[in-house]
Amino acid sequence: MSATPTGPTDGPVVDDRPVVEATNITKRFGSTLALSEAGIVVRRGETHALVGRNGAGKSTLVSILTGLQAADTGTVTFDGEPAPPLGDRDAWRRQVACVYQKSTIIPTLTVAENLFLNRHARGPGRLIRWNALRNDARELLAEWSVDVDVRQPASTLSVEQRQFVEIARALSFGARFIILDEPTAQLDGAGINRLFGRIQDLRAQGVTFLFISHHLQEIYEICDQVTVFRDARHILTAPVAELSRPALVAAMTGEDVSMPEAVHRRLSADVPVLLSVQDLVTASGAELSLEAKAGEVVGIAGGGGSGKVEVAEAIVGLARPASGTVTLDGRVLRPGSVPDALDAGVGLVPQDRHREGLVPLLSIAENVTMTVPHRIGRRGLISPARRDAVARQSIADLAIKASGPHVPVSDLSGGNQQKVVMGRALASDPKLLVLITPTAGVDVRSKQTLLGVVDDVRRDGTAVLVVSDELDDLRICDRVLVMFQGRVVREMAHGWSDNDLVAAMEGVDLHHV
Amino acid sequence: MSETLSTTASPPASPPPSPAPPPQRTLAIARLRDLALVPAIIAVAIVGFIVNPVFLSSDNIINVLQSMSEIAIVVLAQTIVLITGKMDLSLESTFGLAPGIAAWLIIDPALTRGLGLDFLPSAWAVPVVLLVGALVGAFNGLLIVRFGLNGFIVTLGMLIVLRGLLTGISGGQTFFALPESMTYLGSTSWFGVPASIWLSLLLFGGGIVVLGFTRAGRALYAIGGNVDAARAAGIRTDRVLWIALIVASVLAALAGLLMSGRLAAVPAAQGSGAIFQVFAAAVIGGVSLNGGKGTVFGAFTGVLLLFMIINVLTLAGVPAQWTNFLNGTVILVALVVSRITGGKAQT
Amino acid sequence: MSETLSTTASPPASPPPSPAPPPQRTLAIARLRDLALVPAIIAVAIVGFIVNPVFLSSDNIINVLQSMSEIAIVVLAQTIVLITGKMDLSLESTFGLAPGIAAWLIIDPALTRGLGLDFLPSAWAVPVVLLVGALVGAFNGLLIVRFGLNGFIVTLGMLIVLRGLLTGISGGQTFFALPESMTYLGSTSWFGVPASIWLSLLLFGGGIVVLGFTRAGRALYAIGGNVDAARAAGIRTDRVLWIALIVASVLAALAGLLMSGRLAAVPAAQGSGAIFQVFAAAVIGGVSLNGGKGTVFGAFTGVLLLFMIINVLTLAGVPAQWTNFLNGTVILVALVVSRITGGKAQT
Amino acid sequence: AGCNRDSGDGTGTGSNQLVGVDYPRSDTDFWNSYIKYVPQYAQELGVELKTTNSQNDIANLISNTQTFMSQGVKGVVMAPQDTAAIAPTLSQLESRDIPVVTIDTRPDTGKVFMVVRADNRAYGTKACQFLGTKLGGKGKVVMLQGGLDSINGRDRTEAFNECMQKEFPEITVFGEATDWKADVAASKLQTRFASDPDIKGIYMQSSFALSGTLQILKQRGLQVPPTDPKHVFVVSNDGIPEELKHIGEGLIDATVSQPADLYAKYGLEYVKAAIEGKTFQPGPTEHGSNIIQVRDGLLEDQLPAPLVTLDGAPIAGEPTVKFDDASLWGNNA
Ligand SMILES: Nc1ncnc2c1ncn2[C@@H]1O[C@H](COP(=O)(O)OP(=O)(O)OP(=O)(O)O)[C@@H](O)[C@H]1O
Ligand SMILES: Nc1ncnc2c1ncn2[C@@H]1O[C@H](COP(=O)(O)OP(=O)(O)OP(=O)(O)O)[C@@H](O)[C@H]1O
Ligand SMILES: [Mg+2]
Ligand SMILES: [Mg+2]
Repeated sequence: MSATPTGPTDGPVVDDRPVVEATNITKRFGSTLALSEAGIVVRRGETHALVGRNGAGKSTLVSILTGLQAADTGTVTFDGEPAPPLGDRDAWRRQVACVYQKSTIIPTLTVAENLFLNRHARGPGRLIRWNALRNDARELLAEWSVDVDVRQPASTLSVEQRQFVEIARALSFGARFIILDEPTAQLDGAGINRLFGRIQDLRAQGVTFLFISHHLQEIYEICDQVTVFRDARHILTAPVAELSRPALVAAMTGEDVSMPEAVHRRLSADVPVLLSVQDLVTASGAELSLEAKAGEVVGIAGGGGSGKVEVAEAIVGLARPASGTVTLDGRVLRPGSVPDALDAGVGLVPQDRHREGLVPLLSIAENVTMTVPHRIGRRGLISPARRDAVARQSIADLAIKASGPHVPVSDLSGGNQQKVVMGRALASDPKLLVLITPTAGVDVRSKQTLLGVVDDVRRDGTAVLVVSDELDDLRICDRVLVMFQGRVVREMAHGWSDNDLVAAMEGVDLHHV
Repeated sequence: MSETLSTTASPPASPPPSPAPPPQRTLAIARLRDLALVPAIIAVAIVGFIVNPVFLSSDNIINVLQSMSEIAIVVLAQTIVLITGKMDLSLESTFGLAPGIAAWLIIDPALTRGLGLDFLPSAWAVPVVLLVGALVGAFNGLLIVRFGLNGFIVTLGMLIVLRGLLTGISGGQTFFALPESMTYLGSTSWFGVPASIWLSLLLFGGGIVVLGFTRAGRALYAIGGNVDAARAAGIRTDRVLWIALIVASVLAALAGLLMSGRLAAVPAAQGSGAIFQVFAAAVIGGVSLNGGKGTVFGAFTGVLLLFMIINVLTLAGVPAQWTNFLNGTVILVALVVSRITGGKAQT
Repeated sequence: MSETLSTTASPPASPPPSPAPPPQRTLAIARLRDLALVPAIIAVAIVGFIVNPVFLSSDNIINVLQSMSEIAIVVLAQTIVLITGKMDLSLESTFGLAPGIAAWLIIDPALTRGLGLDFLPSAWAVPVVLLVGALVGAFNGLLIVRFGLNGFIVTLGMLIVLRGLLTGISGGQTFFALPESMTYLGSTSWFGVPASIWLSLLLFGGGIVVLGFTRAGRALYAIGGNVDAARAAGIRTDRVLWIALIVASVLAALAGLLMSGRLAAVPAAQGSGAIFQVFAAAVIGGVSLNGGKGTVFGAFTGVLLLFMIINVLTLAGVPAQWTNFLNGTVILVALVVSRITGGKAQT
Repeated sequence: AGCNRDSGDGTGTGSNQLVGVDYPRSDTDFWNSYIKYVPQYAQELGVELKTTNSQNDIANLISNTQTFMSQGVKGVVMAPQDTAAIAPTLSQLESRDIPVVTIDTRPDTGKVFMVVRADNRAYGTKACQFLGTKLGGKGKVVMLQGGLDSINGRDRTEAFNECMQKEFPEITVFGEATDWKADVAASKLQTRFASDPDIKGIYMQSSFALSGTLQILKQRGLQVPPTDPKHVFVVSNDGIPEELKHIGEGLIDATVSQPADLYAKYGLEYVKAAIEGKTFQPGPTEHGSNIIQVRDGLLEDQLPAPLVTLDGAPIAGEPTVKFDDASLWGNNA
């Protein structure tokens, strides 16, 4: 994601009374300890960052601070007053507005109604005035330059538009305290800039923010204070300015991780071409041709709506392309057939792990081995012992935090779930690994592990496609194809500058102006 | 969520390559979906008229409306529950049990070979009917909302239990010699049209307003669409669900009262098997079994279509042994057709 | 990734930071959930013995097993469908229709007051039964998998249509004078125990192996748990769903054949209303209506518990008019109890 | 062939006379009356009872019979609603030497000690005679049938139709299947009235449709005395007290009284006799009925099921019973 420099502004006056104070919060989910004696103090007017690795308990704290869940023990106070009872949702909403990590859009309702859910404009007889409501909705979205018909169902929105509807709604309450749980994970660079602009405006008016993100540069960009959680505990709270980036990462991970710039290994010229995509055209018209050699890592970058995900899905058979061929190691893949792609040696990390990556009720072992039934049994019969062995291997290789292969995936934290998806892709020893936004919502440390794995498999001669708009993901690539509106507009060799790539993704060619 | 190229939010610099359908059209279609069954209803009316001109006589139209009025109210009740994403199979048993309990408490055993308790004066009939409905709904709510049990299986169990309760108190017999207070609504006419028709139209009108134009009604849709989101938006989801279940049971009880009034009796099997028709009508009318989708008006067109077809089949004198087959086929065909015209799966 | 089986130890580099519960316990709990009903079954056995010592006589045990054998097979069929996240209400009609059609095609009208066509030799009986099952399943698959219609409503429609079809071809009468080929399986005994008991146990055993230890079986769970993920993992979801629906219908048809063999007849109402029991048994046995959860063994304990309770109620001589009420109550109580002991909602 | 012999000679074996009675269903007025009478007569006859209820499901009946056998009953009384599917059970009981008496229905195959039933075909014929006579042999009548899967219902339908065709060919019959559901019957009747307002007669095959029919007649202003040309003649079937009362009030015109009490009484008497080793021959009985041999080894005691009318005047030469006659079970309930 982009880091367009808006620069931290001179923060407004911070007074001493905490807007919210949570102390000694403990929360268990079954056997999982999500929060252990953790706490946070957010002072009026500040923009407070909350960081921590996946599963550190951030979102759990958010749900406690917004009254969605009760803590097992511990207290929450707003302006020194005890928090309202859980049932009194209106009282909670007067205290705090929130953009949750999980979507709270109701897909079957119109965009307008989603924006004014449970606070519809009403007229005589307390009946809803739909016209007024739609007008309000139009105005609200215009402020965010989201150009959609507010009368269409929210299910028709793109991921990014949905995120803006969520943000617009949360910010329109007029609340003085707003929590944003990973609001930028679904936005592209331009979107993030719009959001940060608004945050700056509101904090100038004295609005307090609690901001959660895995993108540390964003923390440095807009936050005053930072609180770090690790393993369900509060680790430290400090002014952002006083905490160096390595120190922050160390606090999050509990170890002194230096983040070495991956040493880039040149590809030797005589390696054979492994993947060849010719004149691929997707159902909605995005086009791509490319060749990748064994051991080569090719990035496909692009903003929202650039078509990068579509072409990737067409390559692996998740979507049927309109035309074009994909050849892997001399074998032409059957269009639109995942089984054929798998058989040919494709490994896939799909875009949305919740939707396509995981079967939450099944165990890690079953999820990891789902694509490789032949490896764990014979003639259709499965050997549980072999399956568990494969799974243990994945757990070890990817450092998945779980007590064993039998843990249901639904019990894992987001980052660990993403690692399971990666494990599933790798289980077949693929010749081609296609990673679509592989590190979305993943913490720094896990990101490192995941990208490290990519480096390992390329060494074994696997070609890798990284489809992403995250600069960190793309940095490991030998070259990056930048897509814009369905076409490849630039190809950049390893060693590109961030600004160039961001500009290309946004359709601006800095070199040709 | 795949990133489509058609999103309108891409930078204004250049228009997206593949144009999205114009918003007006999308909207018009959404509105039209409510009227999706109107052509089918007109077609059936024409076929009916050809089969037997009596079909469009005012006598027969009133007959169709009256015979559908009670089930229509149950369809309204089921629609409310379905929109919240639950289902209530036990409505068919409540439909019989509520008037059954009222009759049991009120009628005089001397007149009816020992059936009944003569325990309450007859003025209590209507309150008792509604109260039984409310209690059943509350109990369903207890198991579904509080204990978190699956609605399908809970109400399936309740369907059996409530029917068994009615068989138990009546000994399987039919309650008759009902007091005037129980038969009035189901048998009287206002302005030449049976009161039960007025009542069902009134309830549907109310349903349209409440579900379309009040916050409480919209809360039902929100809950059915995404219960966590609804909770986050400040909707007391548990309470709303509970109320929806109670209202639905009360409506079913009221419908049962109308039916008992029309028959001047409460058979132990009153409503037995009706839930199939109720679901079929609601779903044909566009109500989603997954919650959050469908309108009261659509449900009304569904039940109207179904009863018109049954009436045409009766008038056509279809051989008795094939009526059920034809009924079922008609339901299936209606489903497939509404799938094709609606352009989207009826889910 | 290496394929060695010996890598059970995680690399020493990065042990998981926070101690998780010991794996043995999690596993043990998961296994125990399968046995959740065993204490209840033992309790009912003891109560039954106290009510009437006959309960534990081998005669009565065989009676219970035999009377549950056919429904148990339908429960197995429903379990397969439920695990994929669909449901098939029409199984109860297939249960009657499949042997009905075979009888219709085979039996001699001269022997049976004009019922039947005498169209096929009697050796075709079993193939025809299974074929009808397969066709019904394939048609359900067409509407659900291909047309994307909602499974609940499609199979509800099919329930009515198939029952109507049986009523249509039989004129509502019972097919009798069945050929030996149709009655053999349902009426013979092997080693002193009715063949239908052996068969149902065999099928359950097969179900346990297939669903627990084969690719195809695990694919059902993956589809029920998350169909998109299953597709992305290379599982041919449509095909598997289709096969599951067909297998379920074939099992129901086979169960119907056993029942007809036991009755030496096919009543037009065979299986009518049985689907309630089938769902209750599966859900009590821990199968989730939302798909992806539940085991064949659990389903078996569910149906066993249900039939044991019914047998105890019969032995206890419960007054006729209250049997249904008690049956329903037992189902509800079993649900609530399995919710409490299971610690998690039966969803 | 006497069957109402004193039960005196059976007292010594009283505790040995364990009889299993399976009730076919408990959701109809008629069968509930039967259920009420059975224990009453059992006590009178000194037999010990085990009862079950098969709820109109043949599979239940079979497993209930198994239960009887494990409980060691000496004789079984049942009313198999499915006359074909009961055969294997009967042969099983026969192999254990347990005598069976069936009530209301006659098994298609297999041996039973005695069938106690009224002639359902006679019901249909009687209703047809009554309506045909009263309508003067022309006009339109509606027949509210029961469920198609019911043999008794079918017998009534067939007999009614045959009789109408043969004896009153100018009468048009609209047969409506109702699944024994009162609401279905009501709306089908209403539809018929809408299409043919000149309907002059209604035959309902069971009292289940009674109240609904009367409501419709009232709504249409057709509840007028028989002397009025607008009168619609209504014949019901069952003989429950409500029907008798309505006949007295002139709301309906006739019903067929099914002998619920006699079913219970003679069912138990015959099974007791069988346990005691008695046998019966075809011929008239002491209680005014006829035992006939239906086929080899199958005797049937055909109990009288009189047509009940307001005045008790004969119809088509057949005697009828006045509605307040003390011999009707509905007047003693
Ligand atoms: N409803 C729940 N049921 C069971 N466990 C839960 C639930 N919600 C959270 N957890 C567990 O609690 C822990 C903390 O989760 P939480 O969502 O708060 O993490 P997070 O810090 O927000 O992580 P991420 O950065 O991935 O969003 C995780 O181990 C998670 O698996
Ligand atoms: N739902 C009902 N309400 C009232 N009376 C009924 C009902 N069903 C049946 N009867 C009456 O009970 C009497 C005997 O019942 P029975 O159950 O034997 O009828 P049937 O014709 O055998 O139907 P089935 O075979 O479906 O049980 C019949 O004369 C019928 O009039
Ligand atoms: Mg989180
Ligand atoms: Mg009968």
